[in-house]
Amino acid sequence: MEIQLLSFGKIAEIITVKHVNIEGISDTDGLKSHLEAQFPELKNVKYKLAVNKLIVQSNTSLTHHATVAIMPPFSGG
Amino acid sequence: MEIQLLSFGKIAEIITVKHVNIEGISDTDGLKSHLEAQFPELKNVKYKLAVNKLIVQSNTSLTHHATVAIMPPFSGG
Amino acid sequence: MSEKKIKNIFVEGAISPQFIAESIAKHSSKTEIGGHGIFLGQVRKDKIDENTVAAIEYTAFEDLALEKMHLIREDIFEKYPLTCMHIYQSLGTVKAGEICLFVFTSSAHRKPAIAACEEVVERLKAELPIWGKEIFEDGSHQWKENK
Amino acid sequence: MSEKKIKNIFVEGAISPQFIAESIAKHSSKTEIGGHGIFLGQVRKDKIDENTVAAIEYTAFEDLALEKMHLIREDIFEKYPLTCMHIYQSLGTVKAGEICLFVFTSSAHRKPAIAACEEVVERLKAELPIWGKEIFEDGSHQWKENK
Repeated sequence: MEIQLLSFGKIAEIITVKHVNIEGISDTDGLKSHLEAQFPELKNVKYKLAVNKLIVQSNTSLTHHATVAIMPPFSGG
Repeated sequence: MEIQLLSFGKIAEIITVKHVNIEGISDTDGLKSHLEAQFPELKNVKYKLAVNKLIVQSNTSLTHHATVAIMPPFSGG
Repeated sequence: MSEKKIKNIFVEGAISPQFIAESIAKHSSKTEIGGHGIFLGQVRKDKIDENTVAAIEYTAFEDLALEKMHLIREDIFEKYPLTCMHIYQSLGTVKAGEICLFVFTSSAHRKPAIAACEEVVERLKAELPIWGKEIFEDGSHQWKENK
Repeated sequence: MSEKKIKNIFVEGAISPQFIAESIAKHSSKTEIGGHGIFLGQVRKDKIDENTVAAIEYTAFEDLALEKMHLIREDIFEKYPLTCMHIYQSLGTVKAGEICLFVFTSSAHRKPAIAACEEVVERLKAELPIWGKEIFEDGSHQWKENK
């Protein structure tokens, strides 16, 4: 299935693609492993995911065309 | 001896004189009694004294020409 | 939470002292207010090794940030008896010495205005998906981290 | 702040938003500042029985107030790592809706700026010999009491 990616801050410099096609992956833990394999630098960054604008606290299932935001620590203000 | 008086806030409406001559009075407790006798309304007001710009915490002796400020509760800001 | 109630907080570039003055002036007709708490964030010209911060470039996940801010706003209005609350966060480039955050809370009495202002600043920094990129004078950059 | 230079804090009449804007703008050259805490006191149009506050008229024992403020300033600079602190208190008449107190503290980081601002406001209200006379719309008055 296809996942839309939104990358922010430092992570926007690591993950430059806007979507990924993942086969056999159905949740955020799977997506994280997939992204960390494809973009090894991601392993050195603390980040959170938001699925369809909801911040993910634990492993969350993904559906086709879900939008996943990959967010390093916030530094507004 | 002569004492200069500075009255502030509500107390400036009660004590309108700028100085008092006190004979046989040598400290702030004596001055308070004297003023409360002369201006009975003063008894209904909470107030502090400052002698020569030093706020008085306990009975303090007075010297000729001392300046005594009579201050109701502060309400700045 | 209804969509129409979500207020924007983002402004492009620095927040000018003039804008702050106009915000303050607008409150003179709200005569039930006795105290305003204001926090202003200003971009520091930090020196890191041999390099100096010239500006911070802010980006945000705007939709999520505004939804989060809306929830914070509701929490704060429930917790404190405020008359009003205004929040402005810069996006884009803000030069060293310029204002990037303006939090403005007003109440009949000083304590809720001051406490609410502080709490909004803390929650905004911790919970809103906003990122600051420190741009150095030589053109290099690093990503800001909040303490 | 070890030298004995006593700064004035009193201004005649209301503090204008424009004055506040100018104070803020002056800090853009102090690029070590990261956060400003500001408190503004505004005169409330309180209703007491059938009467409405039109203005507050402030008087002070100015010499003693400035000496006290100087001590508070020294304490606060000792306690918090501040870049600067500015205090303005109105004397004379300030109409309902106008600003009568402006406390402005700046630091490299937000927490000392915010904490110092709050502490200055509390101490100023408790310790400075200043009195507010609430003038009602019918011309009568009562003396304000701080809570």
